[in-house]
Amino acid sequence: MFAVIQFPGSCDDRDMWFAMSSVLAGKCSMVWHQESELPAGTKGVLLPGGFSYGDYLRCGAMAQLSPIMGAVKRFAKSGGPVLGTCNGFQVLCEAGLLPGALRRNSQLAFVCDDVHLRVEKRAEPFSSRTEQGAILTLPIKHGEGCFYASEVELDLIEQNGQVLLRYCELDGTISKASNPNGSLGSIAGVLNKEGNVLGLMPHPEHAVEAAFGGTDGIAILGSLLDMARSA
Amino acid sequence: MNEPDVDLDLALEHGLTEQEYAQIIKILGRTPSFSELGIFSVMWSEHCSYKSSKRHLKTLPVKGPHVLQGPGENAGAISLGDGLAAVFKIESHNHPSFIEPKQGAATGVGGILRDIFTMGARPIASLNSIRFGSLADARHRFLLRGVVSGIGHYGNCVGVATVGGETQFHDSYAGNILVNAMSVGIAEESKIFLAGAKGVGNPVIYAGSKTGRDGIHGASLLASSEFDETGNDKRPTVQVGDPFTEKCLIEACLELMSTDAIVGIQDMGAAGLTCSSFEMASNAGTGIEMNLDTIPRRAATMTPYELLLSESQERMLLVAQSGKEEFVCSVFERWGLDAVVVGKVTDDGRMRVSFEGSTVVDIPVDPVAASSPELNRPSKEPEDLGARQSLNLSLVESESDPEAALKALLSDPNLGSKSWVYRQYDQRVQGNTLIGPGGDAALVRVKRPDGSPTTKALAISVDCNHRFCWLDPEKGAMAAVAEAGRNVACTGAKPLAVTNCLNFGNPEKPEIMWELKKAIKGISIAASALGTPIVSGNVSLYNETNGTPIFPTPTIGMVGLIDDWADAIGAHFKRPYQEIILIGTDRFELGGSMWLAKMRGIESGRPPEVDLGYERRLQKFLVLSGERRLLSSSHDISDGGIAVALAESCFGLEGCGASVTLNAESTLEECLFGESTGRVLVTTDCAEDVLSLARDSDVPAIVVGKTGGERLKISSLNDSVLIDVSVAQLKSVWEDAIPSRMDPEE
Amino acid sequence: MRSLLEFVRKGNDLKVTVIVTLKADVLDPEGEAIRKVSRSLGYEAVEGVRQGKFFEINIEGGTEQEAKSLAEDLAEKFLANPVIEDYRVERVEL
Amino acid sequence: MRSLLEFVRKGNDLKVTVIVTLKADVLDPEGEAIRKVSRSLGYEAVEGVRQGKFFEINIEGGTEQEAKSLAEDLAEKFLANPVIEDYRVERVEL
Ligand SMILES: Nc1ncnc2c1ncn2[C@@H]1O[C@H](COP(=O)(O)OP(=O)(O)O)[C@@H](O)[C@H]1O
Ligand SMILES: [Mg+2]
Repeated sequence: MFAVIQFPGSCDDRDMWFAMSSVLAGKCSMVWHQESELPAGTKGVLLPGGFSYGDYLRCGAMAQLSPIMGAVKRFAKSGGPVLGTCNGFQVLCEAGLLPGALRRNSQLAFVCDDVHLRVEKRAEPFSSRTEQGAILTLPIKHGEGCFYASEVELDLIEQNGQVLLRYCELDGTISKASNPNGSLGSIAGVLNKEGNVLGLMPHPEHAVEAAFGGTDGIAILGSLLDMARSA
Repeated sequence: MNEPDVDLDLALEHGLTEQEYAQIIKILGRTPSFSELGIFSVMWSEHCSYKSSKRHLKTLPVKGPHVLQGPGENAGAISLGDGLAAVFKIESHNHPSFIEPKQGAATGVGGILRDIFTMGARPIASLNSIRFGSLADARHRFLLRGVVSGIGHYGNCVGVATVGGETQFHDSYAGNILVNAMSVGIAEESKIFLAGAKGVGNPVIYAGSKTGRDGIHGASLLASSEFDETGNDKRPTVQVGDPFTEKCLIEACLELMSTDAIVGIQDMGAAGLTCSSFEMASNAGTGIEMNLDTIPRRAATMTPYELLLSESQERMLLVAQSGKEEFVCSVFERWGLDAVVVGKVTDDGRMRVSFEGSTVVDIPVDPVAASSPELNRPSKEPEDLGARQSLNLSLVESESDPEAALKALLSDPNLGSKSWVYRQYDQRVQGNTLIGPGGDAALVRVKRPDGSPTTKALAISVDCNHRFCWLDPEKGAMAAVAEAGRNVACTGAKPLAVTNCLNFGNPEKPEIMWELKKAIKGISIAASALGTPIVSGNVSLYNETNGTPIFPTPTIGMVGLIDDWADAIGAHFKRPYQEIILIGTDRFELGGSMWLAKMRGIESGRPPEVDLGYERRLQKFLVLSGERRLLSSSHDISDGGIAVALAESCFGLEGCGASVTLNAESTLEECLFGESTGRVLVTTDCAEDVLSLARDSDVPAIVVGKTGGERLKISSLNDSVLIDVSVAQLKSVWEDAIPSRMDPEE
Repeated sequence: MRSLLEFVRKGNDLKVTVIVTLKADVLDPEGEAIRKVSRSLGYEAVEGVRQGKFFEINIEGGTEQEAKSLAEDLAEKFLANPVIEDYRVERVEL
Repeated sequence: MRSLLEFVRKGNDLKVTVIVTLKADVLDPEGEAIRKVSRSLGYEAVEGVRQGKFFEINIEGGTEQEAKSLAEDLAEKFLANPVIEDYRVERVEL
């Protein structure tokens, strides 16, 4: 069973739940941020997009302090898979579960569009359904998605192979033009060192039905479901 | 408590007239208290009482078999079948947005969303119609940037997709921009909530943000008088929107409304606590007793006058079942919101308000709320109408370079791509967007309140051609209703009902009243003929600065339904080698066209005719074609004529070109750029079936060309090539229209 | 405007601080959210929080007075929105 | 945490100011945009602009020292993000 964490101001929580349960036929339940434990039998944690606490102060800065985050940290430490999309990614960075920070887009405006993404590696639990070098098309919609880390940290991230997705052209080329927010290294998705925590600016949950933004999001969410089913 | 004594001068200062003040004294049988005067002044303001427009609005067609709730509540509601309802409304926030574009637009979005969820509906989509002066003016670049970021800031944060709208530029808006926001929500038909304070003894509960000193007299003075750029004194503090609180309010209210704890609910919009409590008591034929000492407040010292008239955002007033107050408050608290019992429902038809032990308001509800003044303002045809409508085409220089003209039109911000705008909006949240901004109408899937998907989708469009409305308000308004319906039908959806926002100048001028009356008449005629009743709306008057009014702008919001979204039709050419069919008749009408305005600087003439009988047949035909899956695309021909419509059709992701031959019995510019209404370009693999359905539907249809290639080629019947240009080139001009003006190269 | 000569003078940059805050009667949603979260973390002595913007401007050449008035110009023109915000030029240092 | 008694003491609120700025080596695109606009408006002496955040926190009861350390706690916990920001507690006044 997957737990979708609901913060006040989460917006894509219901969409994540819909994608996982209604479209992909997984088991999924909503968990309120004031809880201090995850439901028994949780196989994966999903931190949804949206605007927890209105994105006031800094995106994810206040949600990170919610009681449930203690349980999420324990779950992650024990190796459980945790996926944060958009605001969820920001919460994971603020909570220290992922390296770096997400800053205001370099063009200083919110951007909603489809982007192309290059899969940098195939690995459980997030990308087993795809291939290294595959190109995914997913929507982004954020004002603060510019991934930043200090030079030292960025080197470590690259050396450890922690980058899962990069913004790219349709043919996989990494370029300035295809980087929608000024992220360092065109990084769109980053893993923790152990590989069980992933933050993504793009929204896989908004690309699971052909008529509603395509189906490339299944590459990610489906991988998670496979992991849960085989575990 | 030290409140000023009330006299006629003070009443006049409050925007009341001498007669109105006399009326107040008659109703009360005494001189009003300061707070009472404040209440009358807002409740009887143009913005809240609709005193100039009321008698004319009554002529609108508001009934239909599918109408669940017409005008008079927070929003209109129509049945979608299967126990579901669509709830929608459009509202203006023009003056606040001109003063502070970001927060003005943001709070406009917040206000319309509250109207939707107050009815028990989850807002699923927003649209907006925004109008500015020229982008050559730095101030209007600032205003556009601010308005768009405000709409995005609020809409994105509350998690409601912004799926469409219109963005227009014209000098008549240079001193008075327009910001109209529309929202649509979904509710269960049996669970639509109304604003009624029913049940004597039931608790009245205040929930949401604390009350501050902001926006006092926003409704009565800001929205009900003209702008005078010299005087700042009347300007109330602009409110800052708090979308996070709104999001929590939406969730808490919808959660509560799924229980049986709530009897009635009303948002505190214009005129705040005053307006909402009066409306609730008036609707239910009851009274309300309230203690102001309990109102959550931001400033330690607030007078009763301020507490009653504050327009602080993100606040709701609820009447709960007696005994459920604790439960209600606990749900709000879980969402981090203040909620307190502030009073109760009484049976004496009076509004009684106490503050620090004394009664500060004691007014009979009905005379204030329901019997507010109704004016019959004089109206007179504008003297320059003849001049507006006269156009001698033989004196207009003809078009020597149609290709250059097409590029010029596409590069105009009015016709150019609006993606600079809508890229800043979350178009995807809630996962229902089938067709987002950029097509004719947006198309959004309907989910049930429990989150389960249906095959239904709503098509939504907002439209108004302000130039047509200026040349002929009646015909312009008819054209707006027809176009909105046609846009909806182009997706394959059946147009169902209308919401409207009437943006006009100062109604005290007979010429403006004439425009308003004519526009309302045009809406009525068109809405009746097309079977799309008006279920909600808003009137925004006094849109003028230093005596210069805006072009009359009756913005039309149309909602339609498609039973199976798999039948939906997009606006762009999909594949090469498909037949292009032109539906409708070209009457070669150039009056009021974009080409005349842009290429010749002429904004006169008669706007194109609107044949409503035909329009209804056309819309039926489009819906049938969708159901039979005959069409690959369909796109309405509007501003810029067929040349622009063809170019736009080529601008899809697929980037498919086309080759078309037009029957140019007329002049070149009439044929390429004329704006005859009721025309649609469709593409198909089965032309015979389409033509035969068109014959059966009694709509003219003729094959004009084929899709394919990388160029757009338009020829005339005698084989002379009028335009032959690469789609990529056209597209880049079109895409740069706004960015090149907003972010000029350094 | 300063003379060309003055621009050439290098190395004596001044630093001016501008602070922009919301007017007292204007709602500060961010400050309010911070207050609530602080209290929920147990810091119940936090009575109120107001958030504002802080600008540090490096100005080349000129006197303290000039730097200050330049900063005031900027604040007036676009750092602050006079409808909802107040500003103050705080400090000038070398 | 403060004792109950101290909470009861009213009327001696302290105001603490916290300023959060970007670390020196972190780019500040907003500041850069302001610099460009300033220069395009003719303020060519504007060499650089850095934007930060400003918080005014009202703290009920307690000593100056307590107020200051409370503010530091808040800054440490969430007002600033240590990956990109520095903070300073600026001022305490009655
Ligand atoms: N142009 C119009 N056409 C139809 N109904 C209108 C129009 N203008 C206002 N109304 C209706 O009048 C009522 C009051 O509108 P308004 O004062 O804007 O509501 P609110 O209190 O939500 O701000 C609403 O039911 C609205 O739908
Ligand atoms: Mg309302």
